[in-house]
Amino acid sequence: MIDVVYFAWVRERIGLPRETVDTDATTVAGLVAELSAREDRYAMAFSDLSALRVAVDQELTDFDAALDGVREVAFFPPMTGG
Amino acid sequence: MIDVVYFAWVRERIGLPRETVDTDATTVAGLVAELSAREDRYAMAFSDLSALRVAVDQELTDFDAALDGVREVAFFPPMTGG
Amino acid sequence: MSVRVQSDPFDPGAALNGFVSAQANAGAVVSFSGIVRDRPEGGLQHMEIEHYPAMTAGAISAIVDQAVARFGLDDALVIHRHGILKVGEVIMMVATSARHRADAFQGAEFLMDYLKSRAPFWKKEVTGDGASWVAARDVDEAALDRW
Amino acid sequence: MSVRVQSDPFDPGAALNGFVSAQANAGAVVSFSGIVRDRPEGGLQHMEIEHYPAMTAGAISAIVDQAVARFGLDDALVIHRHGILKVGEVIMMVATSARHRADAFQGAEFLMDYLKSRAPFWKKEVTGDGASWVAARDVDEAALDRW
Repeated sequence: MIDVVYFAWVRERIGLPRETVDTDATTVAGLVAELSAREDRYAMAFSDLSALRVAVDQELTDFDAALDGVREVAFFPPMTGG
Repeated sequence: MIDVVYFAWVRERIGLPRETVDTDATTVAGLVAELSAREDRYAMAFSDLSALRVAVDQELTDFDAALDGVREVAFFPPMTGG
Repeated sequence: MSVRVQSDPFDPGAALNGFVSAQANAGAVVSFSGIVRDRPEGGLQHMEIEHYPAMTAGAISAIVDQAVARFGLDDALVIHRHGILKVGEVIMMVATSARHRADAFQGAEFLMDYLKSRAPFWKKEVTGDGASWVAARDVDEAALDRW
Repeated sequence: MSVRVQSDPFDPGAALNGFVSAQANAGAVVSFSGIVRDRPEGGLQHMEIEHYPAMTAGAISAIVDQAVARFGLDDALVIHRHGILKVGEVIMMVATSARHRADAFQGAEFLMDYLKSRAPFWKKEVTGDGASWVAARDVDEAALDRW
């Protein structure tokens, strides 16, 4: 079980800020594929991975990051702080 | 008649902050030569021109600047503001 | 080092004075303040800043630690707001201190470049016509290449 | 644009807040504050800053005008003290504003580099052993080459 959290327009497209996912995926990319297969709103949110960023357990990482022992995965657009 | 003003260690070496000079010099360098010929304290203050800066009528300039119509010449070490 | 993430307004002048008076060795203090501006075409009602609470302070602290190590900073401060901000309000502030000014300037620029693109904040502009997420600018991502 | 040359202390935080609140268009404000520091070997009783009253404000204004034109600054502020200053006192402050942060940072660095070496101030350090004029640093003169 992994907590998946969404921010900004990813949250708006998927329609929820957080969910718990029971997944067999071993990488972030595998998790994205599983989610995208669920419903159109996920497929649309994940349609262009170059427009997305991912953090695993609150650390920025890549889509090929492993999910072993991971508790939280976050998806969001490029950050616009400052 | 030109007002000549001195700052920082130039002022201290020459021993006064300001004087009025009746000069025939046509350039700052000529004025420096006249002053240096007066007394040792001037000669010492002007012994290394690379360690000095000059302003003519409150504008930074070079030692070859002309003195035509000039009212005030200032001599001082490199500035240490900020 | 101090990192503050908050929805409440803050007083940049008071923050600067507190930072300056805490410096025992540094002779140079640089600050940056970011202010909410209307869009060039006008009409901004307010800005909403979303963030990732579980990650934000840690991500900023990691950026601060990098800046301190790299530029030999004596001290650094980051304050960043989230929530609803009106035009003219101060969104965020950075302050750095060092013995010499070049390090304080570079440290502040490094912090700003990384906070822009690596701290988990997202800005949304709300106008009478609706709301839109601010797109990351290529120039901001490119700014990281110089470090 | 505002240039203040004074012997009285000033409040950097109040100056920053005044500057920030006067900005109608700029989203980025950068400030620099210079603080009197003891010498590495200690013993500083106070610093004396001499200046050239007839020239100082004009020389600073000319530097400010250059910075504004070159970096497209919305606004700029310089406050510089002269006279006797103790350790921990703020000697001077610069603030710049621009639409984007890179211009505000560059404008402030440009101002600092030129104020260091082209504004008519001279610092003297007074210790128990006597007094000595602070020598200009080669690195400060060299800093002008980048502009």
